[in-house]
Amino acid sequence: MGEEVISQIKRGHIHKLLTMGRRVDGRGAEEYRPIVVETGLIESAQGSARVKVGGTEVVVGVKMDVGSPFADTPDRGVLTTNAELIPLASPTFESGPPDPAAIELARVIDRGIRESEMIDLQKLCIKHGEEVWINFVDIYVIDYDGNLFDACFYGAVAALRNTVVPAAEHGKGDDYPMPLRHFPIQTTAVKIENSILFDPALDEEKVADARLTVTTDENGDLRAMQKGLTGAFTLDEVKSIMSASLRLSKDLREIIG
Amino acid sequence: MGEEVISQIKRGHIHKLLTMGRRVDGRGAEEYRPIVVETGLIESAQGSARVKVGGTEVVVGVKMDVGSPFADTPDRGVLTTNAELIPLASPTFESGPPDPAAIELARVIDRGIRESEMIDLQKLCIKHGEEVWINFVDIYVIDYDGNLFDACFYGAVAALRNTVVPAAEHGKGDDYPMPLRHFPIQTTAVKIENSILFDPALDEEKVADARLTVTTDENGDLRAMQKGLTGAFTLDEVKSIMSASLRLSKDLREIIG
Amino acid sequence: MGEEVISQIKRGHIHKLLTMGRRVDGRGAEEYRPIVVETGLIESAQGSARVKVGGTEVVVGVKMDVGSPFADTPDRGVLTTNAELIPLASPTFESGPPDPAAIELARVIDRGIRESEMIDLQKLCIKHGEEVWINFVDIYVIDYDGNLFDACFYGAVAALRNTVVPAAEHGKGDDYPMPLRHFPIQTTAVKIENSILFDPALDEEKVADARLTVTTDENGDLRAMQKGLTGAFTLDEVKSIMSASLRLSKDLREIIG
Amino acid sequence: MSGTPSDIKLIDENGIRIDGRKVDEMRPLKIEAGVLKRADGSAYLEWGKNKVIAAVYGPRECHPRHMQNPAKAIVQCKYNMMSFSVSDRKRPGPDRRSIEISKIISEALEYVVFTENFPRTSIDVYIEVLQANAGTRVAGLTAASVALADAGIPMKDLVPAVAVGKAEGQIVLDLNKEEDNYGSADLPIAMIPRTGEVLLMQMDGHMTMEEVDLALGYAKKACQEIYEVQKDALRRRYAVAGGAAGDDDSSDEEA
Amino acid sequence: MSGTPSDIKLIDENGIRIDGRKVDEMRPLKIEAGVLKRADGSAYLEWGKNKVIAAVYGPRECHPRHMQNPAKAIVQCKYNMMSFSVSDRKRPGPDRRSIEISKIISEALEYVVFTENFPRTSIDVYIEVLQANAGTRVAGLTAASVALADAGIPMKDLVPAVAVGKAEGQIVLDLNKEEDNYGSADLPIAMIPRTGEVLLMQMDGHMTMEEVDLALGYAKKACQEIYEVQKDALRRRYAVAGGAAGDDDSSDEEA
Amino acid sequence: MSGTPSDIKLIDENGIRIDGRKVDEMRPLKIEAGVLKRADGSAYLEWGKNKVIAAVYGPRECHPRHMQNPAKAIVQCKYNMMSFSVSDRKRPGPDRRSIEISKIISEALEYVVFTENFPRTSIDVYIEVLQANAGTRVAGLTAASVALADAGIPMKDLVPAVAVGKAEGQIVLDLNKEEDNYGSADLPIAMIPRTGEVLLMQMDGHMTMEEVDLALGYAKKACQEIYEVQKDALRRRYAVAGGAAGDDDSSDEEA
Repeated sequence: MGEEVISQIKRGHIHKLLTMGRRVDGRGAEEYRPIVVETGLIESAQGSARVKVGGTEVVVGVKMDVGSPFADTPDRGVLTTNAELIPLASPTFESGPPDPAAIELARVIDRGIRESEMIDLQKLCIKHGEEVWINFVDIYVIDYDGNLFDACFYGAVAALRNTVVPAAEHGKGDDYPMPLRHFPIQTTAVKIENSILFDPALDEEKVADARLTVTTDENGDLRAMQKGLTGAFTLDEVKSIMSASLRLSKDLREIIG
Repeated sequence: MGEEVISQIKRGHIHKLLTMGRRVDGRGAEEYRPIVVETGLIESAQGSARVKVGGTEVVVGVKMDVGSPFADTPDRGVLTTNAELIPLASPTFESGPPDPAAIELARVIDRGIRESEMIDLQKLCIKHGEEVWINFVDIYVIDYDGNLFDACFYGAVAALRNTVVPAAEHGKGDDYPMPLRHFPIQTTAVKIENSILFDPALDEEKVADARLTVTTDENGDLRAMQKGLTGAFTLDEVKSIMSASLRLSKDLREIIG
Repeated sequence: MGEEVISQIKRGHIHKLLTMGRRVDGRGAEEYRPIVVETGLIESAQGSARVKVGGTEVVVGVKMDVGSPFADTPDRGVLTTNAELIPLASPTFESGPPDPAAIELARVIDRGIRESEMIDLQKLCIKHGEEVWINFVDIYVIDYDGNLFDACFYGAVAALRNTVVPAAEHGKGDDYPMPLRHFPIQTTAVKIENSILFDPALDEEKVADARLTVTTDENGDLRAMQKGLTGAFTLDEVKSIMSASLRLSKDLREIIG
Repeated sequence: MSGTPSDIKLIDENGIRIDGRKVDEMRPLKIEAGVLKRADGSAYLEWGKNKVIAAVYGPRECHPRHMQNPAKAIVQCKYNMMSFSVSDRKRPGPDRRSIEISKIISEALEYVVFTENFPRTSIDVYIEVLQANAGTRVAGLTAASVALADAGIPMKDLVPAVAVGKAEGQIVLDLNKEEDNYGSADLPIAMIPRTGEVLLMQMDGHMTMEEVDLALGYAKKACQEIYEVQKDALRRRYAVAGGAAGDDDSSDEEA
Repeated sequence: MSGTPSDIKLIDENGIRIDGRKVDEMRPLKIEAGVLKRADGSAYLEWGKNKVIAAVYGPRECHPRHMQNPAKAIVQCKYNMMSFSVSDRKRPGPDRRSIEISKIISEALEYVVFTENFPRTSIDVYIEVLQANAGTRVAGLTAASVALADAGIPMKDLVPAVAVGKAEGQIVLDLNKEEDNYGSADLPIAMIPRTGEVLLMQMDGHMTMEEVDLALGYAKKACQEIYEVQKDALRRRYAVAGGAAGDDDSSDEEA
Repeated sequence: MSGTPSDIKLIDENGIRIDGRKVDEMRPLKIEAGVLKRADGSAYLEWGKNKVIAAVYGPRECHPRHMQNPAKAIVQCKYNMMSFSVSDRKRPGPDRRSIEISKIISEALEYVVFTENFPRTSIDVYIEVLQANAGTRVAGLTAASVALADAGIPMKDLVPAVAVGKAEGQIVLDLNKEEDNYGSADLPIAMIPRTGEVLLMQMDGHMTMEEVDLALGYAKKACQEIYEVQKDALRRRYAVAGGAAGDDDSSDEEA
């Protein structure tokens, strides 16, 4: 109850500022917090990245192994994406298997990478129908201050771009860089009352009505979307967020790449 | 507490009627509620049935796949029976893995089918010790109004009688009907005070002291039994239920077949 | 709260006695309770033992099967140790998968056996890199009256010494006794205030500050140690417990062997 | 959207799809409300080869308790595919896909329920897919909002939903299984026709901005159609004996 | 009852079974009450090659709480086979078989306990099978009711139980492992000798109605025998120092 | 301590280890306190190739509730290896090894926290290993006690920890991965330098009593060194703007 009241007050404050075109931390509606990307920090992984988006921080490792392809894609490597919301990162995260929020998060990141055809999975086939490279993209959130969707996505993309296929140690020839076809960028916007803002900080996220995550490629095409939360967007809002996402993606691609 | 009192009152009412030879819904003691059987409704299954026994309704699908036999039965197909008491069917069913009641139910249905030798499992051997047909009989209860044991059994039997072995799609020759040897029928009776009645409706089931499920084949032989609940039967009651079950099985076999 | 108070009173009593050099049940500080060992009681196991240490009782069975070695030890049999704190043994044990206490217990027993090289795992290799003997040492506590660490260890050691490799039934030649290299003995001491005592009974265990388990071999060398509980030992205490353990191990080896 | 190259021609030279439909044509849709005895509300839906049952229980005590909201009801949907509803038997119990779908359907439904009327309670929605043939999440959501209405839960509006996508380079309405498997984009969406509000939306695959525009247009029109079928199901359910009962056969199929 | 054809001759031409028994003869049965220190009541049983321990705790607080009955105690039995009790190692933890057995044993025991004396509590019964050789569920139930009595739980009566079955076309009492594996029917049953009440009964296999009649007759007689062994175990347990203690060796074995 | 014979020469004829260290020399150790925003206290540690983060939350309400102690706080540590921290990917979630390590670290930390100040609460310590290279449990414990101090939890003292062991017949300080894999003994230990109290100790492998003596001597000296690095991390964390901040680079590496 007390918490509800505080939340209402915060919401009122955030909303009031937004009607004046301002955000709590002084950013513009489409402005991201500072993004810091460090790659290659985990020697035991084939690729890794540590990404900060404002106060949110994630560590991503890519492990590759040789395994069997799925029966319906005998000529392609396998991609598995997992997100762990470990209790180290937030007082609200609990131990245990991924909850629905973590599962949605991992699946959205996975679709963004998969549907954008970022990885050339066909080049990760070793022997048709028998041996392919299995990619485990494991995302650990270590500090949660809002907008996990984007922080995790940037972490995964940066780690994959940092990845070297460990062919030599598996007796499959020389190591080579992860074969990449596209460079997807994702943005996330939320709606609070009638305002739309990107890269929500934790306080904004807590009072948001609806969320829209949009993934585009370097050609400006759409690759994935996910609407979330219990609020609604109008079709116009959806379209305007898609356009803004495309605009923002150019700078973001510079930062992550 | 309130619930206990109501239960006692209901029990008194049901019992009083029974002493006058009547049941709450006007049936005779050995009379089943109307049974409706629909088969073949699920195209994605090799066999299927939707069975109503009064207000109780179940959907059963049979899926067949090629797999390995058990080591101790190298020349026989494999039968796996599962019952899901999904929360859609009743306010008292909960999400999650099968509870003891669902496990007992599935195992009783399984034994009724297995011990009656309904399926000719030896005809489901493809290659001795290597390849056999695996049968998954999956029972979903979608409306629970008493006597799940019989409704699920009739659903499973009807679905199996509807099943076509998908040999062609597995490159094992032409499709053929599920090889059947026997046609078991099961009945379930409960005891309330000193009255015995068959096909208990939900309200009767709730106040029942003891339950006896009896499976017989078309030759009048016994194939399986299961006594349940915390009450007791006398040996005479057991024998009289067995006889009544055999009497009832003829009509029931007509309806299910 | 009530329980806390009682615990404080018990602790006071136990401690007071200890300052006078006495234990609740009249034993000396380094004196074990009577140990009873019965072996070979389980015909369905390849080796078995039932061991009592005072009121604590455990049943251990060793099952052996043929399986694959671990990739990093292609020439060695596999040892798996499991401890079950079943609710039959104590009002404080609960159903369900092993809790941290049971896991620590099993791992300490396992290390004591493994690190002492009790079993000659290389003699349990059937075919290098392909087939080895898998040993399951399953420990069931059936009566819990303190000092599980030692009771379980003695049970495991006695069961292993009773084990016959079932080569004949797997078509691997004649049966032969489990190949053993060493005969480790383990002791467990606890600290209560400033007193050190071995083989703690349940009441002593409940008020203990720190626990030290020490495993030595027949040559007097150290093979494993585990400190537990939230108290501390001084280095001198550690060394003195190690020496006492070695002293005690001779008699214990007689009893267990 | 596995996009596996295939020999299947999803749309022929006359613009006709593999199941005989035009690109902007929906599969036949039938909904029946009030099909279960025990549930507070229920609906059975057939949409092409999809067969779905939805049931509603509540408002009732919220379990687990820590999820209770002192200010309003929560909507907890569980979407599930029966083991035999798909080609390869699915092991019973929730997988990651069904957990995600349950979450986004819960969120979409919560928007239309007057949750503040029932603080601390849960409104539980169960969706069971008996047979699956592409579009089960939108079929489930469409059925669920009818079941909510059948349960007498106060709602702003019904929630029709449909999937649009892309196959053979063209935008197509209401993907069938082959288009879902071999097409190049899928965009499930739930939209309230009256307000144009989007309550559920996902997209994966590859579309240009213009194609998304076209797809959203198709979706909007389809949601209006679906909405009529939903209303009709409820009308038939509540038809008074001597009244509108004759409607029954008139509008329960749409093609 | 896998009924696999086999070369094993379960009963010879003289009507003697593989372990030397006649068809209506039980395996040796020994029961000892009060074998564990911590449990409120306990019993150890050897029946042929079966070795079983049963322990009772309670009446005590009922967990989980939602299972509490405000009018009476509930009896919660957990039957478990130790991993090494069978030929192939059984992974620790409950499987579907043991969950079913636990349920029907709980139900049988609940009938004889005066549960209304202990509202809201649980009487917890643990059965551990150390070595299994056919008939462990009836062995467990037989041991459990002795453990309940040893715990001082007020009971209507003890619950003896036995399995009857069919092998080589004949009805046999107290199936051994070979008869259980290669015979054609199994009928475990618990019956109170005094009243003839049946508390547990299962059957699987193939029997005519007449054969069931015969089997039930064998079972009734055997339950009377088992009952005497149960009582004797309790008598020895509570024998006063200078009293009936001399009984100890007289009747603890039955063949 | 798998002790697999190997061609690797862990210590050369000059007494130099595979990574260039002498037998009684530690790997470089760096600790930084206060690295996370949300946690109440945190520390990042690099020790050789080990990379570890520790975070502390609390004192806060204790879950599960039945673990509450009415007289004091409990310390609940969860040690976890990230899936990519080791050569072969580790499936996320606790395994038996990490559960044991979590337990003994919890016990070691509980000794130094003034738990009686915070009855009924939990002090939750999370240790995440980003990269593992032998000695992660002592690295984690070393980082955790800095995180506890960073969280402002009242403590008797910091807890430095180190592993000593045996390789090529010699006692060596601070095992690296090769020595851990192919050496013959491992003895992780946590000791408060001021009092000489041992809070965590395990040993496995093969050592004579005399070798243990030597190993404990090495450990004692190393714990003193580690303790200084811990204190320094906290000093830098709390350095006032115009004060000791210049220290930052002076002592954060030890070799």
